[in-house]
Amino acid sequence: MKFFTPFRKKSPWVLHYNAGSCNGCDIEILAALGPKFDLERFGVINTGNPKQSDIFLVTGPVTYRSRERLVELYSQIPEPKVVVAVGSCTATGGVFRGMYNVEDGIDRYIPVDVYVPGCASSPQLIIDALVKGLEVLEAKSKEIEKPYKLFGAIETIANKLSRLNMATKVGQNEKD
Amino acid sequence: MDMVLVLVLLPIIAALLLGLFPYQRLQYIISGATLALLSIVAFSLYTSLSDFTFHLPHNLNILIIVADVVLLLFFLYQGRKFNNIKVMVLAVAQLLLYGYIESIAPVAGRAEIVVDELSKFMFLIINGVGGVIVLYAVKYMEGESASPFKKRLFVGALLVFLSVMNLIVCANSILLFFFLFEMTTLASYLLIAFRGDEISRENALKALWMNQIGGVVILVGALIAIIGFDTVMFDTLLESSGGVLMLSVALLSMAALVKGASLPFEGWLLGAMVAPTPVSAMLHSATMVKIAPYLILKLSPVLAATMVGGIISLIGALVFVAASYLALSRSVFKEILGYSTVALLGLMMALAAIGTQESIAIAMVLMLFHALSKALLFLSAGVLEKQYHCKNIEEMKGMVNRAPKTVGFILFGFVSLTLPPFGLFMGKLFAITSVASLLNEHPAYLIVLLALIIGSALLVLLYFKVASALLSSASDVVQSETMPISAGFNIPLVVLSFFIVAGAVGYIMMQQNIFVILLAFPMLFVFALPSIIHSMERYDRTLPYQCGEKGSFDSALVYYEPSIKIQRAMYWGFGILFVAVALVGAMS
Amino acid sequence: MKKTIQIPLGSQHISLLEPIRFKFECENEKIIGVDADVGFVHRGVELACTRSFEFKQVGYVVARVCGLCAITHSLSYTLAVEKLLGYVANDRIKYLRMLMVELDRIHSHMLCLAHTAENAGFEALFMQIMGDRELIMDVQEAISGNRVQFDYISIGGVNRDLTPELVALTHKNLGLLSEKIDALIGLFDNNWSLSLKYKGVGVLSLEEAYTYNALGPLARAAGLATDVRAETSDFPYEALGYTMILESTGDIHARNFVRLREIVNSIAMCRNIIENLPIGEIQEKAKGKPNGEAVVRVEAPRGELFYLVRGSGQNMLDRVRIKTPTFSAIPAMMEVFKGAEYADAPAILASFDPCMSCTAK
Amino acid sequence: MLRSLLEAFLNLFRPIRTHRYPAEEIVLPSGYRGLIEYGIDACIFCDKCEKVCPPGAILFYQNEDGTKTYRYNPWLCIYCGECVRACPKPEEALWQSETKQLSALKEDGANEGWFVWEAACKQSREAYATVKKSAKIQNKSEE
Amino acid sequence: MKKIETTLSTLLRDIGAFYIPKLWHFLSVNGIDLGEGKIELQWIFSAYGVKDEIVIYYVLSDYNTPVPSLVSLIPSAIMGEREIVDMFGLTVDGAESGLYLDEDSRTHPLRGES
Amino acid sequence: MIWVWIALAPILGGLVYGGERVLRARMQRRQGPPLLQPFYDMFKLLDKRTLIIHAPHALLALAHFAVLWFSIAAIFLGWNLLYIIFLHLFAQILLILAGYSVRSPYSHIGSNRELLMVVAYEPILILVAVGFYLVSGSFEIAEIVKGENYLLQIPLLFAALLIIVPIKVKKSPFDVGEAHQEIVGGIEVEYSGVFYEFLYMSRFLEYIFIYSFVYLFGGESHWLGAVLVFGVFLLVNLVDNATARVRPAHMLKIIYTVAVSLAVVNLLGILL
Repeated sequence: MKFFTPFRKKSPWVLHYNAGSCNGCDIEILAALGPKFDLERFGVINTGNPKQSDIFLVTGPVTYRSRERLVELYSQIPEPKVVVAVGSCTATGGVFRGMYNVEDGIDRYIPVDVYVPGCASSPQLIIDALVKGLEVLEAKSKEIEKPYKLFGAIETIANKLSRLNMATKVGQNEKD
Repeated sequence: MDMVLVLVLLPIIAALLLGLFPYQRLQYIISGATLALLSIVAFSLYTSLSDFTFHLPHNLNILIIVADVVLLLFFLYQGRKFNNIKVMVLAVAQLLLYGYIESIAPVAGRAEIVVDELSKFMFLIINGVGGVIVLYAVKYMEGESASPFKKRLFVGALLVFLSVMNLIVCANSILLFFFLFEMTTLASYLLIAFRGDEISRENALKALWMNQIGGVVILVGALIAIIGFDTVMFDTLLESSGGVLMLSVALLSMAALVKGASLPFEGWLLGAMVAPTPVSAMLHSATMVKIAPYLILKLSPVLAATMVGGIISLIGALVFVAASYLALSRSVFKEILGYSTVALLGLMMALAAIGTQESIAIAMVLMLFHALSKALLFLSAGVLEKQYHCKNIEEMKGMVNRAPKTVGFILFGFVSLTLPPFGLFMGKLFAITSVASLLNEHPAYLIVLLALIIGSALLVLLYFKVASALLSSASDVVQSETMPISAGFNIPLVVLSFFIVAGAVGYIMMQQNIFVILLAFPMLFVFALPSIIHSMERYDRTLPYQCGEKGSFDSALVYYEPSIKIQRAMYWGFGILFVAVALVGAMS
Repeated sequence: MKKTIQIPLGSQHISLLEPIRFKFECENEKIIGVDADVGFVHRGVELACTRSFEFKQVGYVVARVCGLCAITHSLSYTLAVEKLLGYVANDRIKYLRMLMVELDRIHSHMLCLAHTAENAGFEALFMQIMGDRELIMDVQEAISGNRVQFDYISIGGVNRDLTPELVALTHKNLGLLSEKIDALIGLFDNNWSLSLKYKGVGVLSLEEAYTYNALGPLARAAGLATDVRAETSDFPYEALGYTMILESTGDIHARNFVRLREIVNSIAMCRNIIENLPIGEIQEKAKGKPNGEAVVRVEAPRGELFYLVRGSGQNMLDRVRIKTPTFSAIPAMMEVFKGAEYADAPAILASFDPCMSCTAK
Repeated sequence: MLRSLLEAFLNLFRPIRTHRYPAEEIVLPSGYRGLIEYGIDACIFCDKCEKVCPPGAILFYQNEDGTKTYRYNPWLCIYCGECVRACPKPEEALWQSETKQLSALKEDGANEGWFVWEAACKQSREAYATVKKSAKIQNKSEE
Repeated sequence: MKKIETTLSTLLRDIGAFYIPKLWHFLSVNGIDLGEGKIELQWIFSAYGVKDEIVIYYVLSDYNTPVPSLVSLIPSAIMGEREIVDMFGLTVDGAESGLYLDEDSRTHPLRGES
Repeated sequence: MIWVWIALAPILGGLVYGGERVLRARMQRRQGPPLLQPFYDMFKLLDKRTLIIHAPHALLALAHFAVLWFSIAAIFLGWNLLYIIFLHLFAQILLILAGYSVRSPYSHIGSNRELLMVVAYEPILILVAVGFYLVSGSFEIAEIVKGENYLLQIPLLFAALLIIVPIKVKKSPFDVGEAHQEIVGGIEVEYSGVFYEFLYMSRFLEYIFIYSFVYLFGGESHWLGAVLVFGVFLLVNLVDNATARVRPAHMLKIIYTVAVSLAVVNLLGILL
């Protein structure tokens, strides 16, 4: 509905996942929630729960073990949603690019909307990215967005659209 | 008069018929017809207004005496056979007392049988609920591993038991009451031991000796009544005053405490849960234990506003809290139900002992609805046990997917025990109101009030803890296999549910209270359910949040185990209170 | 009949900054068994240091092992390589390096305190500490040019000098901070709800600390006197007023107090450093290629950080072995969880100040 | 406890600590390690910055005429400043500015585009090397 | 820093003779691949309260020889042992693989030229 | 008129909640969200695609909200206090069942804790009701608001009520049922979109519910009631910002020792 769309911008709830970062960006996200930068004035709540989140803040260059969780969490966020890759290594792999247990950026697995540079990314950059992400969020539709890899079929059982096992087991259905 | 005879004799005839004709179909017909007839008679009795009394023929009295002695000798024999000293000692004590009393008992004064309001009300409970349980028992016993004759004997015994119960609630003579009391003891002893294994026998003996304590105190009470007032009739006793009246009444109410399995005597009732489910339902929740509040109600004109009455209502209220609390640490479904029975019996006795007009009415309402709801729950538990082989609530997790109907009945049972607009909820609500209205005159009832409040909170916790186990399911997209449940199991449950709803509607109509009717409003929600569930189809289904991890995590229930120290203190406390009843009775 | 509840904590959980997966076996809410998976952040830094990067770059790579104690990582690596090169830094470089390490310790400890408070459900305290922490973040940003990853230390010296304005800023902010820390000490000691939540919870006894080789604040809270600053002679800590902080009870409260008092100590040391800063070059040429094997221990905020570097006279190193404090502390952590309440688990976890990206490298 | 209560109450009357960031710019300290900037006029194409960069955020595309094109990915850069320290002509050819980095949207190809560039640069060098080699061989054979 | 060479068979005895929990802090188990199937294993200890006192016991071994576990002596050694199981593919009794690497990811990254 | 108030109850509660978020931010020296933030959240939740676990789970949240609103209506209409408390209990039980009906660890623990909370505050609410009965002679709210001097006659009951207010509004030190850092919100963890909206709004109604109990202590003086509500609101938020979350066991212990004994002492004082 048209009437409700502007309110997406005013209440972005955030889910944070560390997919193998050095936790530099994570403490900066924490600092951004702190009193100096106070993300709550934009209506941000760190819900910690994918089902009630709009913005998925990911840090870290997806390690082999965390990719499945990443996709699982991504698929549990209801649309419309925005993925923000916080930090250089999240966006492109950064200094970890090419290491054996690392997947060079989260956009190998899930569609990323905003790439935030910085090692480590500072609270200001995170706020900038959020503001940018909110514009993306407002423009989005409620269609289902799928991850790229590790993705199982969306089944329909007895007329119910089922997202169970959207992230399939490791090794199956992996394209590359 | 004829109607009472029907109530007493019909079950016996039905039992005989069942014994004679070993056809399955016929059993259903007979038990169904008995149920229908009994409930109709009981209901018409209830609506007929006049009280009436009659004397037993003298020959019958002698027969009863003989039967009584034989019964006590049988107990003695059982004690000897299984080498149980408690049973033997108590049996001998009863024999001696009974012999002495019969030798000095006054020749009949008033009528031995008195049918008053209370008795009619009890008829309603006994025949309505008991009949359904008999119907259920026929189906239940099919799956039991016993000889066909023994099975028929079992159903027959239940029917005979019904007639005993019908008689006990209109017995006016203490000695007749004693005889029937011991008959129920015998019935529970035999039926608990039905399966014949080690645990059954042990629990049966436990039930026997505990109930015999009740017998002893009745006899002592009767002895005192004879010595003090030269009567063995309840009505004469209750009309008299002064002297040792209170002691006699106190002793009789102690018998009620024993029969009502209040702490520290709850052991026998919980042990009885090893018996086949119809036994548990019939004896230990729906009908037999109702003797306890019945007896207190009968005595309530004397008990009201006395020290003895106060202490009994104190015991009842404390039992209400303690049993609810103990139930929280259990995991066997029937045991939990047993504890909640103990708790609610405590509540009924507490209200009955308060003895105001209002509290008596509430106690009676509680009795009726508790019998219905508990029977429903027990029978459903039996279905789960028979069809799905799960006794433990841990095994019942997610049962709603496997046995939706039965779980539906259980949930309905819980709802009827806790939520508006059903009788038990109203009962508790009005109980609080009525106790609160007494506070200004008797501040000591504050303890009862507190116990009531805390106990009902704990009971709610208990029921919904169990309900939670049944309800927990991962997703409705994953279909699980359901097992068809035969009509033999379902019909009794439907009948009981109908009774509950009808009772609730009738009760609300009787109240004439706009608020009570409006309270039923949230229940209307249920009718909108199907269409709303249908509209749920369009939402996406997803899996629970588990921190991104795959696989499922065990989620068990929470247990609140009181420490051994607290439990021991509790038992000692209740033991002392139990003795205190007699002491207070002797003093006043 | 099974009466235990399995509760997952992680890999994504709101109380966690980093992915670690616990699976608690609980009776009611009492934890009776713990299963942990700590390998979510494994990126393969040890291999990359010897295959993909030259020894001069490795200093920046190992800093990205951990964002919180990045400075100690690059410091210990640099020290090890300098040992192999046979180079000894002058006093000014040593002092500047120590200053950054101590500032980093302050901010790391404050973050840990804030996080522990947050996980104990005390949001206001979290906000208070995070607000106070910005003082130290400003100093760090001004000195190094970045808030978290300082990239301050390089082989042969440090990358930036301390200008008089920076000295003034540091002085001012440290002064403000030390008042705030005093107030915090009072708050942590006297708040009734915090004492319910912290005192006697998550106890690591002295015996256990010895058995499980606990280190850092975890060990010092239990009364085990171990601190690399006192056990190595790479830096003149004693001259700058270092004292070892010891508590005895080993619970969350004691760990918080060790951290608070270490902050006080670190502030004093920082002041001493900027007051007594020697004069000298900040960057000297360290020539040659690393050859041989060197071992370095540095006290990171979480305890002892151990580096073993082996080179064979080439641009690429043969082996960089990183042993981080949390890696050693995990067996002790597992032990502490047993018998605690699940309600306390996030607070206990935060009070260990675990660093998973260190652990898994 | 009472102290905390009092503090919380007094906080109501104290000034708030929050910077209204997007509305009011926060002044970055001098020496903030921002974007790496490049001056093509001063560059001597020594490739030192490319070699020392830990993540490989600087690439030079080898043009066929022998010149090189500078490529820089701010979303890969870790802002360590090593390239600037390695540069023979710092402040002219390569310097670290104090401007804040900017976040990118999907269209900017922060990662996917860079994969293309990496491949292209590698290929261009190889192609150039073979061209040179063949030229050398040609030269030799001509001689 | 003191380096003491020992053998795998006498390792437990050697360390047991010298390790006292109250005096020595066990740092880590460390492996260094020397190429050609050879590996140097190190057990590193430091002394509490003494300056610069580090003792390294080291063993020259190969990939196939099972390594004795120190867990009976030092419970916290389990982490280091699990790490070398993962990173070098050695066998240590009582230590499972899977600390860092999944079964289907690349095996034993620190081993030789794998 | 009264029906308008009933219809507006969620909005009223939303304003209280929004005010509380601003107040909390100020107490932590932050700027905080705008006052209307709860409504922005509400509208946004309506705009989300909804994911559910299974139909009964979603439905129970709906039922919880409906019954809760009904109990609020009962308060405004001046019904019997005991009915209202039990209606509210019914609403809570629907919520607890909802939490149990999914096989999710956090939801289960949340439900367990919620049950403990119900067991903790329910007796106090009933005792407060009994206190009102003893003083005013009626359980009907319509009668109770005609009385006066409640604060003088049952001050300790007011104190007991004060202790349980943080439980109802889910504030430190008794926010164990929500406990975001431990169980990620407890029961609400599995809800999303429209159905989370109902739980989110039922929080607003809880504010109305518990603060109307506080308001009753004002008796016939509406000013006193308003002042009391504001005072309690401020105090609860101050305590929220000065305490950590205690364990569920501690909570039960505190309620059952301190609050119950306060209430009982007060009742005995009236009776004797």
